[in-house]
Amino acid sequence: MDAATLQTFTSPVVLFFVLGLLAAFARSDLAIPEAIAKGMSLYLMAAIGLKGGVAVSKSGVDSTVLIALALGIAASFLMPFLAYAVLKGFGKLERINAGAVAAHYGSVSVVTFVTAVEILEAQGKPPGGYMVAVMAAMETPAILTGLLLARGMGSKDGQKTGELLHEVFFNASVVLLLGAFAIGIIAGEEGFSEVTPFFEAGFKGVLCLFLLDMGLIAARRIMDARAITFRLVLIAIGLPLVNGAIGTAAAAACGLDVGSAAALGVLCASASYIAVPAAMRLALPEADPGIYLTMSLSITFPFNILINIGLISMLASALTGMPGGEGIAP
Amino acid sequence: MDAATLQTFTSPVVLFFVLGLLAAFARSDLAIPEAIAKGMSLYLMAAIGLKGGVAVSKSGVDSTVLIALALGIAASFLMPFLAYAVLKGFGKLERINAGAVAAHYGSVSVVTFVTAVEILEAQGKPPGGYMVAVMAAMETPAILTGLLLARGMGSKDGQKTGELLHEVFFNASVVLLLGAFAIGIIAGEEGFSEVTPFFEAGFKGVLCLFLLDMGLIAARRIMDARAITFRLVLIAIGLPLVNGAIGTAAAAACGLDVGSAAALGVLCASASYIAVPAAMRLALPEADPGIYLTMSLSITFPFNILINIGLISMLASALTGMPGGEGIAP
Amino acid sequence: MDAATLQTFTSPVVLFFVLGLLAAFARSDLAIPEAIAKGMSLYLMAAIGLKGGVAVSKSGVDSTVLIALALGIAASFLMPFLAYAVLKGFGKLERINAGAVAAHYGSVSVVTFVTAVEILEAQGKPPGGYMVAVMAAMETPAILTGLLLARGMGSKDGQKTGELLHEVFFNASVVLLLGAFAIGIIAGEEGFSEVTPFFEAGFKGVLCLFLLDMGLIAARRIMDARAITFRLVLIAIGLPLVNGAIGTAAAAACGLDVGSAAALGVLCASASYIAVPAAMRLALPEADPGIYLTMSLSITFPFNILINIGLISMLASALTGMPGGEGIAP
Amino acid sequence: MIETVIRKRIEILTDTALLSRVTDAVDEAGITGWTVVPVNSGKGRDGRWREERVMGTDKVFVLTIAPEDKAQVLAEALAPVLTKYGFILSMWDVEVIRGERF
Amino acid sequence: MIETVIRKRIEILTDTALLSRVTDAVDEAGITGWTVVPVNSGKGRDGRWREERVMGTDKVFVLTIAPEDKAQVLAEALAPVLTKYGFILSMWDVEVIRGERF
Amino acid sequence: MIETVIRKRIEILTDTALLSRVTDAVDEAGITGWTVVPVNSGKGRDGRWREERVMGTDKVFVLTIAPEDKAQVLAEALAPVLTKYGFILSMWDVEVIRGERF
Ligand SMILES: Nc1ncnc2c1ncn2[C@@H]1O[C@H](COP(=O)(O)O)[C@@H](O)[C@H]1O
Ligand SMILES: Nc1ncnc2c1ncn2[C@@H]1O[C@H](COP(=O)(O)O)[C@@H](O)[C@H]1O
Ligand SMILES: Nc1ncnc2c1ncn2[C@@H]1O[C@H](COP(=O)(O)O)[C@@H](O)[C@H]1O
Ligand code: NA
Ligand code: NA
Ligand code: NA
Repeated sequence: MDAATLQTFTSPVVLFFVLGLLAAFARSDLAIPEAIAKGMSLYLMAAIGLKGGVAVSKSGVDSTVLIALALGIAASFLMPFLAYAVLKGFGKLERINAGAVAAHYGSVSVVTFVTAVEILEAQGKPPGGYMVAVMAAMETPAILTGLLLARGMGSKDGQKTGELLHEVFFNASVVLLLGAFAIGIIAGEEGFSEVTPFFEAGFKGVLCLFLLDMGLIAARRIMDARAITFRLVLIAIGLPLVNGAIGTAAAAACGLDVGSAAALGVLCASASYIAVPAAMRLALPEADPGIYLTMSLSITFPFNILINIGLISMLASALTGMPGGEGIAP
Repeated sequence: MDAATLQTFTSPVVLFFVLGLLAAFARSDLAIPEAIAKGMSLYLMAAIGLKGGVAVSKSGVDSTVLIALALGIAASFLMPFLAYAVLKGFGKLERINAGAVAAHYGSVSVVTFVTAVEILEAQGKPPGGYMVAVMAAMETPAILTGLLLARGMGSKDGQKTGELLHEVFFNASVVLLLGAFAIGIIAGEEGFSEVTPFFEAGFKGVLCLFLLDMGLIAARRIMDARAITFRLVLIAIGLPLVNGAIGTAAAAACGLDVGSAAALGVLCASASYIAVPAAMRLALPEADPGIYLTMSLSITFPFNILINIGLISMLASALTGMPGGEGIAP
Repeated sequence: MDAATLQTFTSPVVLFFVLGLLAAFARSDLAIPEAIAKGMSLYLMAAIGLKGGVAVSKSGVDSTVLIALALGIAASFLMPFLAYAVLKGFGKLERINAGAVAAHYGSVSVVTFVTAVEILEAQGKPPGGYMVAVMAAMETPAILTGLLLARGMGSKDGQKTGELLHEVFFNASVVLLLGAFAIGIIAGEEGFSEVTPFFEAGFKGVLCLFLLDMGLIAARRIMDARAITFRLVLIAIGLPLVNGAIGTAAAAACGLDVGSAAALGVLCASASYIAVPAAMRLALPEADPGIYLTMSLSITFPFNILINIGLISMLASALTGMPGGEGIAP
Repeated sequence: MIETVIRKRIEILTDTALLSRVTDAVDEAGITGWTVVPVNSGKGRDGRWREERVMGTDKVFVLTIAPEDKAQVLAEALAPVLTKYGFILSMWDVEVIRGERF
Repeated sequence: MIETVIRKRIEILTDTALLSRVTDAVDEAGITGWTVVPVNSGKGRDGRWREERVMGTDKVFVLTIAPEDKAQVLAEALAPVLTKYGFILSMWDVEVIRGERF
Repeated sequence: MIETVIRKRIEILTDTALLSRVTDAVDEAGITGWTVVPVNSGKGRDGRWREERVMGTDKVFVLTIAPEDKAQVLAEALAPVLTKYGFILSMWDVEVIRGERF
């Protein structure tokens, strides 16, 4: 374990996540009220959106931004194919469940991204502000691919498809992320400065408590899990490793800076556990939430937070040749 | 649109309100949990009360304060008469509904006031701290006038009147506003400094999220509205214009400074959507919430936030001959 | 009333508590949503735990820490015996209720401790960071003594005892306090600095709103109280006086500094109203919550906040010969 | 087999602001207790409501279990208020254990 | 004595995300209104769920009171969805005051 | 017309802290599932309670639908605890669709 990974484990943000895991495994009754958890998640999305927008209002939009967007959207569309093949072949899932799980791994986890940004910034490798827009853009394409894989081309139910597309494009997190992003661009640094104490100073502390809750939820779910086989556990660890490496490499090859390349890698590695499960309940009610939620939330999410973000950060430094922080320093 | 109005539209506070409106119109499922919204509104009232009290503890109480209080109370008592006449005549509402709506327009909206203070301060025209007490004093008189108009003098139900008066004078927002105001006076600047990071630094950020929620609620209500005629829409825009202008002019004539005159104008222009609806459900259950809530919350409130505060600010500058900020600067 | 006591009454933290009491007595409908109150209490525990842990990471663990821990644990085990004797003799409670109430007075109130820390710090007598661990250690021993007194040695129900012990040692507040304490030690000052704006700057403000809520709840409960006799009221005031004095004296005799001695006194004086009531519902369902909650929450808690913390602070200064702040200054 | 008795379970939908009127009526009917359950949203003749907390016009359910005669007293007492405020009252027979306490 | 009439009280447990499907069905059955009550957690064939807000898969109860025939229409309309999404529908007779409004 | 079967709907008011005792009893009775609904406040022989979260003594409703025989088993299993902790259990007949799953 090198310095960067160690540093991860002394960050309060990660430590609170570990506390949540431990408390749940010890069957403590510690719990964050639902409304508070929802409030914190809205806060985090508004804050990260604003921050990204302000950054873009300063840096402007250049070709790198467009490349990163294109990369992210392509990844979200394409990653489910790989996931689907593995889930059906090695994972022995049938079509419907394989498609549903694949959609999760193509999409992204906002909290994983936010945690990665904190860790990358602490390592001196801040990602570009536009990565927030990339994240928002990556939320939905995977849902379409996943549905296609699960149901085949012949989906006839037009009314429901319209409902689903609406749900997918106007779901709360996309609207809030992109809305706050736009506000950040319009308000700019000066306008943003008014709300800095709230949205910037409080950010890490809120993230601590939110990750405490995520730790509790992830651990409780896995203790109740029934439908998870050992093969699925392996996939839930293997996919983020592979997707993360591919995403980071592609981003580095396209000339993104070290922080942004790592962030794109993390986005590829992360699996959705908010937007996509909701969409799947609507569109694929036959799929088993016990499989897709447990894999994305209870295995992939902790694995990314505790280990994979550190690995991706190192990979990005190696590939871009820009050490940035202590990532590969002696 | 001059600089001041434009500036309004680059303020994150207003932009979040617009985001809420747009998200609801796009039928997004974005929503702030009820408990969080209530918590934010308690926070805003405690903070504005404290701030006002601290300001008064510094400036002391002089005749201006008493004049402003008298003006506000008089306005709250009298404004419902004008509103009632217009609602019955032009608006074609019958007695009960006209009285209920009139009570709303005589009373005040805390959030409109708070937003106005933010905007006025950004324009270099901060209102006096005592305006918080004026606001609290204006909450209730209009309720009495409105009931009188709706029911006539012959209200016989003594027990219920007692209950109503208690409800009206000890309702949560009056108690919290005046309580925090008193605490601000007792604690003074020194005592307040301990809690400044929480109550002052976080204020604008919380206001952003609260207005996001208000935008969502206002837009959703109007999309469901059924009892609203075009004439009522006109009244819901015309009353704040007229009341605002009268209030500002009266305040300026009485010698209030530019910021306080504008604040009094905004208080007159604003319509209650918290204290008064609750009182009306108790006292006038026959009145239709679909009318009074939609008018005050979905039409007058956005109109005030987006347009009228800017107009009143300019009027105050013109009338007091004190430009203050960029209001009327070239 | 000397300067220190007076200062207590101009602190916003205490004033908000008084506001809550007054609002409830005036039968105002002011109320903090349950989820917000729970969220604030989690925040306060995480913050105080972190702060204590960071302090210990700086100061290290020496014999004083161990002495304070031993003192606290001994006090928690032993204090219920005195309380039980008084409650049965003077208070005329029967065995079950006397044991249940005794457990409350042996255990501690986190919010009383937190408020005391704020007041002591403002008086220039900050307690040692390790006192947080002492507090956590004092939560549970009293429960065991209380049960012993209530049920005698012959408790046969092994399964339920196991369940109870688990509940008692892994209850939310113990886990969060000690968990955050550990995170504070691991993260150290540097790691903590990232989250300072959230956990430190906001602390007093959150405490204000939390005490507002506690005031509302304490006053409402006493207005509904039925099972409380005048003798029980006397005990609910006498016990914190005696326990507080004993605790402070013992701590001073053992060489703790003035702030820590006062803090230990406050811990002894305080009565639990979170962890212990929950445990009593499980283990002694026959005991009457109307007695133990009303005594600890509605009498002892306000008495400690408003009067006893000030007294204990003065006693600690006198006994340690270290004035610290204005405690005994002219 | 355990012994059960038949009681009425009464359910009243009321504005939160008017809750105390309903619970006072329950107390006055001599019923031993009541329980309040939160409500999220709804739709009636007056259209939809939701998130009314801002307006203080949100609603709750009051549930109470009572013997037939007391249930009747309560229904009579509330009938005028029901019509005026648009509350809803429904009741049905349930089996309860420990019937002596209701 | 106050007059009561018999109506059906129908209770449907549904995913929050699918709430509008259920309430639309209530509206289409010509029923005058409905009320939504929050749900904390539960257990079924698919195991436990709780704190699902993060996943948007939490549930609510939809309650509605209707005359027998409309209740039947609603049950028929919802039956296919019930099986597909694992909803639960139960109904029973209740006495209501102001029967004309249901 | 759609086919319905008769089941028992059982409703238990319990302390949140003791919820697992009740749900364990439901599981042991062989019932397929249960649902937990929040409760705001209440009044009983021990007086009013509300906002008890600070004290961890707040309450919830546990709802479950089961065939008559299993309902009886559950009621028997819970009867002693009911008296001890002051819980409330009531049950009544309901019609359900998809009767085979209960
Ligand atoms: N007759 C009743 N109907 C409905 N709920 C009741 C009734 N009696 C008691 N309760 C509820 O049960 C709780 C405990 O009652 P008790 O054990 O009588 O104090 C009360 O706080 C109420 O929430
Ligand atoms: N048929 C019904 N079934 C259940 N709840 C209803 C029904 N009709 C009305 N409600 C509820 O009662 C409230 C007031 O109804 P109304 O007085 O018709 O506007 C509505 O908002 C619903 O929450
Ligand atoms: N017998 C039952 N009684 C009450 N609620 C149930 C029952 N079975 C299932 N549920 C609820 O319905 C949800 C879905 O059930 P299932 O489709 O069996 O997973 C569960 O999570 C419970 O909340
Ligand atoms: Na991904
Ligand atoms: Na007004
Ligand atoms: Na104690």
